Amino acid sequence: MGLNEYIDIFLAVFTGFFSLIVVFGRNPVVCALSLLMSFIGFAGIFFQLGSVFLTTIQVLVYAGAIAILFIFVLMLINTSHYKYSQTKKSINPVLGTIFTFILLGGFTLVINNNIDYLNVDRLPTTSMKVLFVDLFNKYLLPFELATVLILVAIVASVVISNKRGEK
Amino acid sequence: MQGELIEILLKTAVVLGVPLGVIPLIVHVERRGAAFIQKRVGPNRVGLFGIFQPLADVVKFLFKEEVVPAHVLKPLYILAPILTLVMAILPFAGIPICEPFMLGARKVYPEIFRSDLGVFYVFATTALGSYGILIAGWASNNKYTLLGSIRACAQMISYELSLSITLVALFFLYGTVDLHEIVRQQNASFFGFLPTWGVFYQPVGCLLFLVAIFAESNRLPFDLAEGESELVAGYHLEYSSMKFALFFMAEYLHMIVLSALFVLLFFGGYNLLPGFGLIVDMIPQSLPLFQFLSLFFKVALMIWFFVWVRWSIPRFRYDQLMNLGWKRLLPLGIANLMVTVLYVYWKG
Amino acid sequence: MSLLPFLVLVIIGLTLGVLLLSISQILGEKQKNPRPHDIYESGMDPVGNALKRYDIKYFLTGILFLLFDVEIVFLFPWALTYKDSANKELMIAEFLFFMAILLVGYLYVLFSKSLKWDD
Amino acid sequence: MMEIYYYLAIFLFCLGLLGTLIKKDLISILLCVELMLSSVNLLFALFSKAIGVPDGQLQVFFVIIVAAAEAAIGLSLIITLFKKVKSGYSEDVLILSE
Repeated sequence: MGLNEYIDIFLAVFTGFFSLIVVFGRNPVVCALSLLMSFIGFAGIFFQLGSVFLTTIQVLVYAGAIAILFIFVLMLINTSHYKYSQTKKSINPVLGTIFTFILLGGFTLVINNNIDYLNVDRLPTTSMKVLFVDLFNKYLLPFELATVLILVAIVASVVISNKRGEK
Repeated sequence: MQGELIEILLKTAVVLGVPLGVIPLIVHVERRGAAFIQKRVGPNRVGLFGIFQPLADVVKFLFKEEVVPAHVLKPLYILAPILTLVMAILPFAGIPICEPFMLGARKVYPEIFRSDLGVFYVFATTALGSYGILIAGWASNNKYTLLGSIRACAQMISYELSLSITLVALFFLYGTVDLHEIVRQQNASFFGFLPTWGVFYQPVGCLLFLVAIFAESNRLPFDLAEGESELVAGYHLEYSSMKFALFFMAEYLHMIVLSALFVLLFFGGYNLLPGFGLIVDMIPQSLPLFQFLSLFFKVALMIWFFVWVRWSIPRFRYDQLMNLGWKRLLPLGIANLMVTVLYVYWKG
Repeated sequence: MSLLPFLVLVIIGLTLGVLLLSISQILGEKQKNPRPHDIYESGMDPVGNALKRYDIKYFLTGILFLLFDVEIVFLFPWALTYKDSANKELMIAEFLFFMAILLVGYLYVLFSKSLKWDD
Repeated sequence: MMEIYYYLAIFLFCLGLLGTLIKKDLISILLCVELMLSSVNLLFALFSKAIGVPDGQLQVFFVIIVAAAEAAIGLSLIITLFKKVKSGYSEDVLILSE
């Protein structure tokens, strides 16, 4: 149990703890902030797995842009009346939890059966260059389609945000 | 494990200790600089030339009563200054102060957190800087702080775009992310006397980066978040004594890191200044020290430039500031990238 | 390439912050009868609830920042692999196609006049 | 050595699913969907390491892009919805006719 395992365990507990707060938190802003901390935890895990470029994207896009957007929205929406939102009965708490536990059991079974195959590290550290060469040779079309997707997202969000009526 | 820990603590003492020690000096330079520009004297009572005035301020901050207003969300209110300080300290881990030197048989890298991330690490941690401000504005539960923190954050993220576009152009030219490699490529010289600094390859990119640095660190003429005239004091309105001092410290640390990154990318980082080359030839062991001194000197010049601009340019209105960010700098960044790429492709 | 230095630095930052705050808490003298502190509204009494809504342009800035940030994150890998890429013509073709789409999105945002802050 | 991350990824995915089911206000549901997407990213990275092919990490790159677009449009919908319906609870939104 060298230093690396301790860091692995610490990152796993860190991310798990903050994800629990995201799901069971009361105040939505506290949930958004703990989601940010779990994104940073994910970035640490990607770094431990040796993929450096994923750490950068995770911090720049997830922790640096999406989480800010959530906190902006929660600040913009007057959340003072959210306090009593918890009293309203949620749609399907019991059914949901039972289904999730069944799913969790199924997944753990799958992982347990072939943990020895999965646990071997066949790709120590992928340098950025190897990853990118693939990105521009094998995955050229998805790369260009992703830009079209972002263009659609830009147009859609601008149109949705300021409806003509409000102009 | 112990050896590694000692090495990390030693590096942190140098790379982090020097900026933390220099902050009172920068505060003093700012006050004397402002006085010099406005033809008045500035603080000169405490100690020689008022050099101990900032220390007196620190003591004042320590002894002031820690007032926690009743209406704030207490846990987040206390967390905000600490989180801002941590986010301001993190980028220092990626800043190299000198060349990797040989210690006995081992090659020692000067930066605290050595990884393949390089510039990405410094850029990503500065991108996280706006969370402390958001939490502070939200936790203070006050209309003006909330508005101030949202405006500060909107300004910081708009200028982060032009910062990253200039970074793309730089990576295109340097082809690598490792800061040591970038500084090594800036060591050669055009026609004998002019060093091949990034600024000569990317003059427009350098200007863009400079403007984005001013906006990222909320310095005048972009400090609308703390605009005394409209917003009383912006996001750190409900904070007093040491909590306010932490925000103050974080802002200066943020400024130092960004100017260090600026110097490393555009002005040849820790390459020796002309004079130092002779001394290093005599004492070869002193190369890291003099490289650190030349980096320190260049960052000090940048800090003086911050102070100089602060007291000579009026503050932007908020719509001018955002229009500049979105409608002037971003197209300039895109055009700069296009020209660089097409020029290199056409030439090479 | 372990994460230890980063964690050590985070711990140092946290201890520095907490240390300074606790020293100030200890040294700073306590007010005998702390008056209830109102919201600081430069002297006037606080008006209305603090968390009233703000209009949409801050939110739109956040969205456009996210989407353009993703576009620029595309460019980082492209810029890093150009130097030692096999055929440069393909890379330049990709770049021009990408920039065309980026410019279409950006010009649309400009001409839709949704980014106006002169309120 | 890596099995703790496998169990973490599954746990977080089910946690996100649970959150999506039991949370009441729209933004928290979006938060939990983002959590599920992140845990899928983690699994992609783990499998790419286990199989030894770097393509898995490229999938994470594309999943992050889709998650960014989804978060952007989802939040603009919520903002517009919130202005119209004046509350963020998922039940009130069901009656979209008025």
